[in-house]
Amino acid sequence: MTRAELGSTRRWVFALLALLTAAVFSFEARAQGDAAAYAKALALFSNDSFNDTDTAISGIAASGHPLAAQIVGALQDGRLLFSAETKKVLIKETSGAIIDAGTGEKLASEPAGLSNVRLNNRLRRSVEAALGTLTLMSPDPVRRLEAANAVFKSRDAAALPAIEQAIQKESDARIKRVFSEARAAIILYGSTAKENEKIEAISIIRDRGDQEARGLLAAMPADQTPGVQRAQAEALKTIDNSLAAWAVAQNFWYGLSLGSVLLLAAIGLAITFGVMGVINMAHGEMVMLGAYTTFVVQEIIRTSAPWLFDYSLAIAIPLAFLVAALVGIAIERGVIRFLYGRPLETLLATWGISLILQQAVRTAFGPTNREVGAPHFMSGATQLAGLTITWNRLWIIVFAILIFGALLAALRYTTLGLQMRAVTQNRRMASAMAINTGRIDALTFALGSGIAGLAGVALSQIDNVSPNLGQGYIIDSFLVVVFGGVGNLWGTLVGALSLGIANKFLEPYAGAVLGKILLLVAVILFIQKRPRGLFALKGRAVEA
Amino acid sequence: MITRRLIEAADNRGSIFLALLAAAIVIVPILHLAVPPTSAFHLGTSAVALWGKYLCYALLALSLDLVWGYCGILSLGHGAFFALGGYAMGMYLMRQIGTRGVYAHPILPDFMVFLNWKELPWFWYGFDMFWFAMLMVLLVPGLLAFVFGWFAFRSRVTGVYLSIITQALTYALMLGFFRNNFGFGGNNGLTDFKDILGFSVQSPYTRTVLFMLSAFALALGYIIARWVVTSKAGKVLIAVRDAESRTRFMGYRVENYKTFVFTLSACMAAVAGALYVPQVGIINPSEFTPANSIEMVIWVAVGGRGTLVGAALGAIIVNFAKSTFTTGFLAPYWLFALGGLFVVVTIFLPKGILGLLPQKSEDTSSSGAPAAQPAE
Amino acid sequence: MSRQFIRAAAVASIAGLAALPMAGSAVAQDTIKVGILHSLSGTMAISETTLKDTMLFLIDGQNKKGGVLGKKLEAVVVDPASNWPLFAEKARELITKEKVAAVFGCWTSVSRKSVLPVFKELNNILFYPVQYEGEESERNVFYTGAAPNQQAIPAVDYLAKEEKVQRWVLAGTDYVYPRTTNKILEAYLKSKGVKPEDIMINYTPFGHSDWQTIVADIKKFGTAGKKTAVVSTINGDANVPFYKELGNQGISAKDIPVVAFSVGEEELAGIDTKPLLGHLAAWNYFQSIKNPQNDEFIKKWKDFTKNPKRVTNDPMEAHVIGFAMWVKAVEKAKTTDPDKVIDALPGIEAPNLTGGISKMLPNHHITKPVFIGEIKADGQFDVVWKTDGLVPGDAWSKELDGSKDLIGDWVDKKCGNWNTKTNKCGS
Amino acid sequence: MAMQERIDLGVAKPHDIAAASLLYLNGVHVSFDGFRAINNLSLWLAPGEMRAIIGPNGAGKTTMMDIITGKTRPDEGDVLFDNGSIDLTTKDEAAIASLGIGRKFQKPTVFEEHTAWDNVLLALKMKRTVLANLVWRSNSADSDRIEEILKTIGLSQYGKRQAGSLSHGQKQWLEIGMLIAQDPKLLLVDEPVAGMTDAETMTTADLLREIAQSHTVVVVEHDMEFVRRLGVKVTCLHEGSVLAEGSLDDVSNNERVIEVYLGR
Repeated sequence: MTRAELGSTRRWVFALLALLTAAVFSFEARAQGDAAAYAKALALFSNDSFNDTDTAISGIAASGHPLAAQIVGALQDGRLLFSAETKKVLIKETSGAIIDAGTGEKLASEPAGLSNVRLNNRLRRSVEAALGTLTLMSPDPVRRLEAANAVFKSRDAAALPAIEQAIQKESDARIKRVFSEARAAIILYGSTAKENEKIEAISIIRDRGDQEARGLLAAMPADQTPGVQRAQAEALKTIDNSLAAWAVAQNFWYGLSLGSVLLLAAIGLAITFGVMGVINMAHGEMVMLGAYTTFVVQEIIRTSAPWLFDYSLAIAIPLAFLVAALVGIAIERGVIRFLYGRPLETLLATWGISLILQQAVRTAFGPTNREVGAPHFMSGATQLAGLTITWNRLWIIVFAILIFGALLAALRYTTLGLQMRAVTQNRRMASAMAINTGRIDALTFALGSGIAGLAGVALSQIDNVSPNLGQGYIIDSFLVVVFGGVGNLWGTLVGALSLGIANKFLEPYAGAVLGKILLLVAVILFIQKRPRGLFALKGRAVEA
Repeated sequence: MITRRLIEAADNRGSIFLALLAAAIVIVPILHLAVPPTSAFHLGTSAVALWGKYLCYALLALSLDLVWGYCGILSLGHGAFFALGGYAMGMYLMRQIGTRGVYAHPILPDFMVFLNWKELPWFWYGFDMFWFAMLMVLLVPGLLAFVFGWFAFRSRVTGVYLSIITQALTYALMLGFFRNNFGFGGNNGLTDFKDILGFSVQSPYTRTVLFMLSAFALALGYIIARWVVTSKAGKVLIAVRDAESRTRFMGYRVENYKTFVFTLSACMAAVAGALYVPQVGIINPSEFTPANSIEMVIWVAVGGRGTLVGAALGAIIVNFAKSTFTTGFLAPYWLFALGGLFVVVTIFLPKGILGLLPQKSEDTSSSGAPAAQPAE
Repeated sequence: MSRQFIRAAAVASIAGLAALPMAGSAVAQDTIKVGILHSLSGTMAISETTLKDTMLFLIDGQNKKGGVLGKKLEAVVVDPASNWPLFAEKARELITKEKVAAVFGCWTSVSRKSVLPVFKELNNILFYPVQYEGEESERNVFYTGAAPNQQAIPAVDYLAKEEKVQRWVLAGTDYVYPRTTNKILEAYLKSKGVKPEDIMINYTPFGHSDWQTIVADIKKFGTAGKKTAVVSTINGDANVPFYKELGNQGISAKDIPVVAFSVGEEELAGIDTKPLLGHLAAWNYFQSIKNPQNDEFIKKWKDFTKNPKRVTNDPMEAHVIGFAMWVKAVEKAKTTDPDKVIDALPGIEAPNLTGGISKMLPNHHITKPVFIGEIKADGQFDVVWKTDGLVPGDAWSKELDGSKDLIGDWVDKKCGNWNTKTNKCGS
Repeated sequence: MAMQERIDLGVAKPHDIAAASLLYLNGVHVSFDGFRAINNLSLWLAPGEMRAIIGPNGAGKTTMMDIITGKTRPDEGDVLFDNGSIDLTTKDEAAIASLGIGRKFQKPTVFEEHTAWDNVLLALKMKRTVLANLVWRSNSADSDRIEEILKTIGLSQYGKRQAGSLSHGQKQWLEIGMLIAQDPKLLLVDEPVAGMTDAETMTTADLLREIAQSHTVVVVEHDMEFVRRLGVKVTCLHEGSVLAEGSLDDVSNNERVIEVYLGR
């Protein structure tokens, strides 16, 4: 070692020492400063200004204060309170206890004159980002996953050390992957990372492969090295290809789901119209009654037994069937039975009934929409590879298939089903065999109406519950039944699904309105070609 | 002798009907224009406009009765022909506005300027000429009915199936006309008309003339319909209604008869629509709603299906009731009444109001036979 | 035949003459009649029934204060049944048969367009309480709802400033109001430097219920890296399935906020608001706005309807303002004669329910404050932004080529479409 | 013997037979949802011939008529008319009727709301186009012809009665009258005497025999007495194909026919 070198080393040591001292000093200063900053940030909450609240959130998050996570969490849940007079900020715990956010002390009682710290969307995002950084190490895996996603979205460079630490510690592979995706996102949007780091980050994001990954890549800052740009372009192409393939599957799913809705709406009609030959224009109103039954059930549950809410639909299902079936019996016995063999008169009379039912519901429940909530298992969506499957749609498809199967089985294996088929095929003969045809007519109609009621339960989950609910489905239902072939349940199934899928594949090209028009025209033309639908009965019986 | 008597009875009814129309054509102008407004005998604008509208509806019902009552074709899409006729007239009236529109564009109607359209779509050409518009009033709905009927009747779509696809037709048209891109003013339709053939549509004289024209068109429509149904072709139509395949086995091309009567009926409906528009001052896609078309059927059923006069009467009665019922404390109950009417008429009055009228003694005495059931 | 014809004609004439006295004019009354022209049945009953109740409530309140010009007010309710030609017929009936002094009514643009010729011909007054597409200024109509510049443009400004939105989905039901509003917004956004590829416009039919594809498209559009928002002019019934689908596909207000112009307290009463939290609406009034007038109004309204859950909304407030203005104008003119009242109305001021004073402008629109509210869990709105003062309503949009030179001025120019370039009325 | 003839058919050139027949069916198949209603049916009729078709229920009698009149399309096989010159499978009902094939249905189908007179008028051989019927005016030639037909079927005094008010037998006769009015080359008569009294049955048989003098007639009937009275060649159908053919006595003594009718 030369002198010079020695000198320089000494200088280094001094420098290092100085640095250390400065660091220690600054650490202390920061601790003090932090406390001051924390108090200052906290006070901002009481200004009831969105901008101040935003500053406060980042201040609190950066403070490293032990209460920080709790404060931000409370803010997210609307449990952060402030007093406009004393400028004090308080946390209301989920247990109801009140904590002074400044001191962390528990208060004996809730002071008067408190109001919530208000949020808007921008602040909600800030809260989410802050909370993400703060809860990366949470023992709860669900919280960790949420945190990782929040960081992925916020791409907050300050979270990088925390997330790297979190990746080291994480044992759950799935969460770990999201962590590394979040890290990749931060790297890509930061300016400090090296080219190879960025290219690796791109490949991580590319493997995620969803719409958000694409968005993230597409919107990367422009000042990248050529290598990164190339990787970016390739990754985008890969994602686009896979997304396009999934889009077809997704479209198919949408079509299936629309088809199942059509099936639900039409299947009751397949009984009353298809099997009995009754043109029931009040069919849509049976659907509406089912939906209103669901509403009433939920209303009762809300007021008297809120814990039952998740079962409200299960409770509504038999009731809706019953209500619609009873109204159906009343209609059949009161009106339709006088009109057998005069289908067009039936059409008019049932149209009249539909007007009466609509206005009756409007008088009883008011003209406005009624709120029917979704039980939690029917809210939200799940990701199945590249497919987004919304739970309510999935349940509706399942429900439609179950009803279809049950109906098929009922017609085939029960005595009622047997008698029903006997009566519809040869009324006089059935009557001669001591089948009470009047009773069977009423029961058949009740079955068709009841199923419409069931459809109402399902439709209440995706559509308005209003007096006009049924009107929207009546024309579509008739078209489905006629298209599928009257008197054939399988025809109704195939008809509903194919119309649903065709509609969804037309929609991206022609738009929702034109797509629907094209489909209507296609069905009209199809009926010209095959007047008796897809699965037409042939032979002498048809003309009789 | 029964046939002749039946015809005579109908003739009797028909001549009363025509006489009433003739009387209306003479009296209404006098009461509206000549009698001073202060007089108790003065007929107000609102009454003239209202009755003009009723007469248009009556013509529409008549056209529906021609296909349903006499040929068994229950069209649930007749509103489409009515509305198309109305649109053709509306397009003429729009072109007549000229620079008096709010944007004062010499050619484009307001709603096009409003949506930044630069030039007139091709299908609006010619509608500034009255004769062309009138031609289109007949041609467009007539052609649509012809093409639709040609396909539907040739492939033997009958009964309920036909009703459902006619409904789908008007539904598709409704969706189309609701689209603003379609070039017919979208949901707002065509409105704010100024002149017809140089006369202000709001002047009492124009209103009177329109009323007289409506009455005249109804009378003419009745005469044509009556001529058709009493001809041998009319007998074929009834034969088709009652036993379609039998008629076919006798060598009649049923599809031609159906297409003919359907097209004729559509043209009549279109004329009704064309007269309706200047009197109510608006045409918009809600005229295409299937519910509207179904309501028309009940007018016919109320008055008496297969009687022509009854259909016209039914239209006037139901619409008069609607006007009355929708004012004042009865307003919330109008739909109950209308719905009830549907049920009651179909169950208890299969022959409509005309069926309630006492038959002449000579008719009842000689026809010992049980009345035939109305068939589909 | 001919004898029958003549006989029948004679009978008919007699019958016609006999029926005539019924058509005679109504006898003068010592009350002032006010027409209420709102659908009570059909598809629009869902929105309009409340406005009928509001008018009955207001007239009742005025009568308790002693009526107008010493006379009691009498409400005449008709049901145009969501049928547009019937609107015109009922308007005519109200004016000629019932001899009403003014009419409060209509919701949809088409109903207003349908009655317009009737009001012009018979020279009466219509107060129209609903936000609409603008592009109209008629002598006989007073527009107390928002014009696009009183709702749409402030909302977009808010999103751009407060939420830093750079990419826009303009989704609407396919009719004139959304079409025009979106045209105006598109022009406005482009003038603010938004690129065409950052604007997506989508139209759906009335009552559209299957939103899967469109919501997925919005999601796709919204994840391109730029902050995205949806400006919704989706009409009434289609909203519930739209919001449900948004919620289910996991689009929260944090990711892609939706600002709606036709969703108010009344509409939210029929929706499960949990998934809607944070989505926005732009109105000139919210029930949740705290001030003494509003509190008193809400309390009286609930008493009047005997329903403690009954909500209030923006078009109701428009009727409140319009009715107050009409009463003041009648008192100023000392008559209910429509011509005099029409001349008296511009310049009349009336307090609105949000603490300001609205003024009737010469173009027959009024000044209003604009509020942006976020949907809360209880179906009410939390006001997150408002304009500094009151915004005067523009009859003609400054953003559209066809109308940028037009103004409405019924005081000086006596013209609804005065062209400021040519200084002429109507061209 | 029936077997004999079928073999003959196999040997003879179908073309020649067709050329000599007014109606010629060869190897016709029809099935409904897998059920073979007509199974290799072959049958031919000489011009001027009257033929009775018998067979148990479900033998395919009515389906055969449906095929001839164009109501049902055969899955395969030839259906030729007028000496083999016209392929009926390519024509629809109205066209076939215009060619001169008239049909009376099993269930009497008259236009119930029309008078008996009008029923015959509608059937009367004249132009069937819309225009011609719109402008048609009643004339003495047509009236005379209608009167004549009404007289033939014994309904002269019922001309102004609504067809719906006629008795069952009268409706059957009216329908036969309508057939006569059409003046077809070939008449297909499906169970003309079902539900008739014995006296009416015999009258009907005489009526048909009279018609057969100037027309080719195919009669489907269950009533053996009636068939005997007609005294014409009989074809027995079973399961969609010809079981036996010949005089009534031959056919009714045929073992297989007995087997089919009586069962085993």
